[in-house]
Amino acid sequence: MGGYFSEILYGSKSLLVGMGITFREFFKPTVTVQYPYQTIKMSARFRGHIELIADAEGKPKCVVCGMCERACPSGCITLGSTSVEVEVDGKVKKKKILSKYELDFTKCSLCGQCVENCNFGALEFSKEYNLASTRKEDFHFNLLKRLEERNA
Amino acid sequence: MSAPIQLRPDETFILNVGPQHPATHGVLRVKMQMDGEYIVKSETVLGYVHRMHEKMGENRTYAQFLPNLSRLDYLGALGYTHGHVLAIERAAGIEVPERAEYIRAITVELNRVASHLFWFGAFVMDLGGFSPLMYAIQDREHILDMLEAVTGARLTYCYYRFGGLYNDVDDNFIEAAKRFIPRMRKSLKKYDALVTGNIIFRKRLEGIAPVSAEMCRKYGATGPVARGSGINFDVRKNEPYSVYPEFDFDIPVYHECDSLARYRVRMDEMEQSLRIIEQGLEKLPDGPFMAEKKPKTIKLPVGDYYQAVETARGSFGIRIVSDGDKNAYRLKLRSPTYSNMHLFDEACEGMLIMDALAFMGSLDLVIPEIDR
Amino acid sequence: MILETTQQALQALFAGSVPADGAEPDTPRANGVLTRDYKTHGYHLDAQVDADQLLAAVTVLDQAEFFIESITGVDWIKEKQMEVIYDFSRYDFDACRVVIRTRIPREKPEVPSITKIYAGANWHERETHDFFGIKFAGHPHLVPLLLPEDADFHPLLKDFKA
Amino acid sequence: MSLTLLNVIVAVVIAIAFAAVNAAYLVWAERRGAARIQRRPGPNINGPFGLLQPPLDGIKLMTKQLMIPGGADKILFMVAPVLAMAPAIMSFVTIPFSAGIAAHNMELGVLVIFAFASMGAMAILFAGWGSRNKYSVMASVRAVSQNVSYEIPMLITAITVVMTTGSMDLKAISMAQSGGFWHWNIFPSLHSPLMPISFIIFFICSLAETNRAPFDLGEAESELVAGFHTEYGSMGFGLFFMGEYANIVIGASLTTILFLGGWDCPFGMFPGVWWFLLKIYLLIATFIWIRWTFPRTTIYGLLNLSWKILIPISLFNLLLTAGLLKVF
Repeated sequence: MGGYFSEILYGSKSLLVGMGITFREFFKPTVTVQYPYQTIKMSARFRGHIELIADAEGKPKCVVCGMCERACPSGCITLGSTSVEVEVDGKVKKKKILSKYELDFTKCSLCGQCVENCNFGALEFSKEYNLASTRKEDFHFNLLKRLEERNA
Repeated sequence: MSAPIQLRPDETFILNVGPQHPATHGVLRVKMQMDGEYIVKSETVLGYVHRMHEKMGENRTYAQFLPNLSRLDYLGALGYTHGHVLAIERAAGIEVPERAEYIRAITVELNRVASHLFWFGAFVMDLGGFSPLMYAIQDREHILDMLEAVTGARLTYCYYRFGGLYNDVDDNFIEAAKRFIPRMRKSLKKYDALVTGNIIFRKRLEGIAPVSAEMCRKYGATGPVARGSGINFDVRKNEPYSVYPEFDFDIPVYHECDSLARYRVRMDEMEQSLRIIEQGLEKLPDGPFMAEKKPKTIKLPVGDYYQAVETARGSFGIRIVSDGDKNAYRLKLRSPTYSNMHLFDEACEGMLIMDALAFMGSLDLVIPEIDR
Repeated sequence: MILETTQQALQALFAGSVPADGAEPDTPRANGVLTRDYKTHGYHLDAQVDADQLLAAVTVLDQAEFFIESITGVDWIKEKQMEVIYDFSRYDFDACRVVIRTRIPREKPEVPSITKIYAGANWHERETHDFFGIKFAGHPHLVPLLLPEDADFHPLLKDFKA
Repeated sequence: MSLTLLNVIVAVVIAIAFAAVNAAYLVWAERRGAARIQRRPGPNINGPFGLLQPPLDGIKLMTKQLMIPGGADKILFMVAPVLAMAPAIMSFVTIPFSAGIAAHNMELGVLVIFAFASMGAMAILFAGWGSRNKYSVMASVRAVSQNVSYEIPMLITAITVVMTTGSMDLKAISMAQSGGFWHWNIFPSLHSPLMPISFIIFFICSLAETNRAPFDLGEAESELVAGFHTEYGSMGFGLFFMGEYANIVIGASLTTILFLGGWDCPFGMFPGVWWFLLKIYLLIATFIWIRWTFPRTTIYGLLNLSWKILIPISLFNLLLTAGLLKVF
């Protein structure tokens, strides 16, 4: 019988304690970000999709070694190159120039293996995170074109 | 035992809980044979998010497999990547700098707190209380912000590398982690008063869904499920790995075997994780964060290797059978929830459906991790 | 402590000679119990048994209060063999991980089910059946678990083509 | 004759309008309140403070197609939402908002409200049975056993109040408490010293009768998907929703009249309808506050609470009051 009443008492007390907590929370300021109206800045290390880095002349630093293509677990990078002849120290040398850098972002798992495997520092992570579309073609990025657009 | 369920003329009916059901947290399906609100028999149907990570492990190099690990358990991803890198380091004999191991331990424990917080919120929501979920998410958000600043991702981290880390932590992270600990302790007190002490909550969990220690053993249950059944088992203590022997922390064990015991184990574990983080930040040595001697392409010697780690859900094991190539010949992932969920079928017989769903919540299921 | 007693108990299953401890065995190795270097391999005991010795070996572990970690298969296509690997461990601070493995011919992969001893082997065996097509004789409900209900393919076989 | 008819029509229209506006804006209040408790803003896009949200929600619900699941009992399925809403509106007819404002005052007002309230269980039963869904059936069975077991303590406490007042007329009960808060029934009097406990019992019962958390077992969204209204969409769901909130208003009004002195001012000045509204909205705020604090009870926990705690205590209270009334 004593247990019966002490349980009722304990129960009522616990309920009141809980209500006290939610009451206090009621008057605290909100903590949410009103997303479409407010956005937050991504941290410096945020791993978005990749972008090419331009050298001083605005050309991509990439030398088409293909390390990123091989390192990618999902096979979402396709490279293309044309070879041109350039004169270095009076000698004519063949040099590969990046003609195509396609990223299939639908397959990308944002692991960053490509950036890590790049020995020439030619890739970086984008800070863009508002990527949404109803068509999957929108996620076949032509990074070379994006670089030109950024340069322009 | 899961024998096939057939419709029988004994006034029982089949209830399909899932694959889309609010209590199954994903796409798990449980076929329950019901007698009114009582469960006569239940059969779990898995495989709705099966992605065959093990085959991917055979096709990809060890480094390429790294992002897959974090897709297993999206709530406590770092623990799983930790298991993978430890297995490779063990087999290839790579020495990891101490600083890297400390940072690994700190981030894994932060991730464990985040995972437990989300479980706490989701569990109370399973029981019908919604606000604690929001409070838990607020606290978890601080952890995710910290981890994002370090790893670059919020959930599917790919931070550990064979022989070290992808990147070093900065002072901002250490400051933020130090600020986080007292704030989290305060929140834990709040949760204790708001939820643990609540009479409705206790009445729903006390003595409900007993899982005996023997049953845990037969099913191979680990983690908080086993510790709630009075089994003192935590891979961090039983088979110490990484720098865990350096830390002073306790393994919470409860002997009641009921859902409340499992709940309390996890709540106490958060406090223990905070202790580890605190000590780790204090002891954090200077030095490199990446091993200097490391082969460019990892090839493991012929043989098979096993590594167990304690993740937020229990003992995660990774078995690598190598034939000397740069990718595994066979890669087996032993996921803790797979075994923990297995005992649900037997344990829930004769239970009311609402208790069974509370029990399911107390197992802390992450379906992609069961299905792999 | 538990390591020695388990080793002796498992050793008792093999009346014949046993390869020297710690030596890396040639493949295919002979049946028997080996101790492994925990530091590199991550487990302590490694017992290879015949398929018909399996139940006896698992019973030994059950009596020593081991819990079941996992069951998995390996497809050794070059040797035309399948291997079933059972992992066991204990809820104990005296850590002892035991691996029991058995090799069976690839054309007729069948091993006895251990669900009678460990109820938790049920799903593990179903999963191994899914992925490798290994039959577990005496399993109560050997239907696909992770694969679709009507799956008749075994994706982890080395000659599997999607 | 025609004047009476007009009177009735006007009264019913006002009751419907009051119920509908209350239901719509209580949803808004609930969402805002819940959001504040959880430290987020809640609906704030449509109109100032999101005040246009309820009408927009209403338009959305009304433009949706009404789906009837295959194999459902069409008649019961269609009748149930109406049956959920109609009794709630009917109950408004007899509630006195102040000395002069009541659609139709009845001598047996308490009885009328209880009679209509018990029809709510029927709506849930019809909905659960009619929609041919296992979850719905389980939920409706739960809800009915819950309503039955909570009507008993609720009625017993109401009878205690009726005994001390000597009338079943809601207006008379209110009048008897006028003249300052020390006259209110919530405070212990010579005749019934256990009145505060009666108030708490009545409050708990009205939570349970309206299927509100922590007693929302009929909905139990994490167990039974959405309970008895799993299969309802469009305005069928809308009516259930409005019915729930209309019932909350009824519950709060009844609690106010029986225990908090109706339209009486706590300090004996300016009695009027504003005091009544203030009291019921405070009670409703408490309803919302409770819902967003506690987890749900179990069905057996709920029945245990009723049969083992509320009914014995309320019966004891009834006997004590009866005895004291006889003595003094």
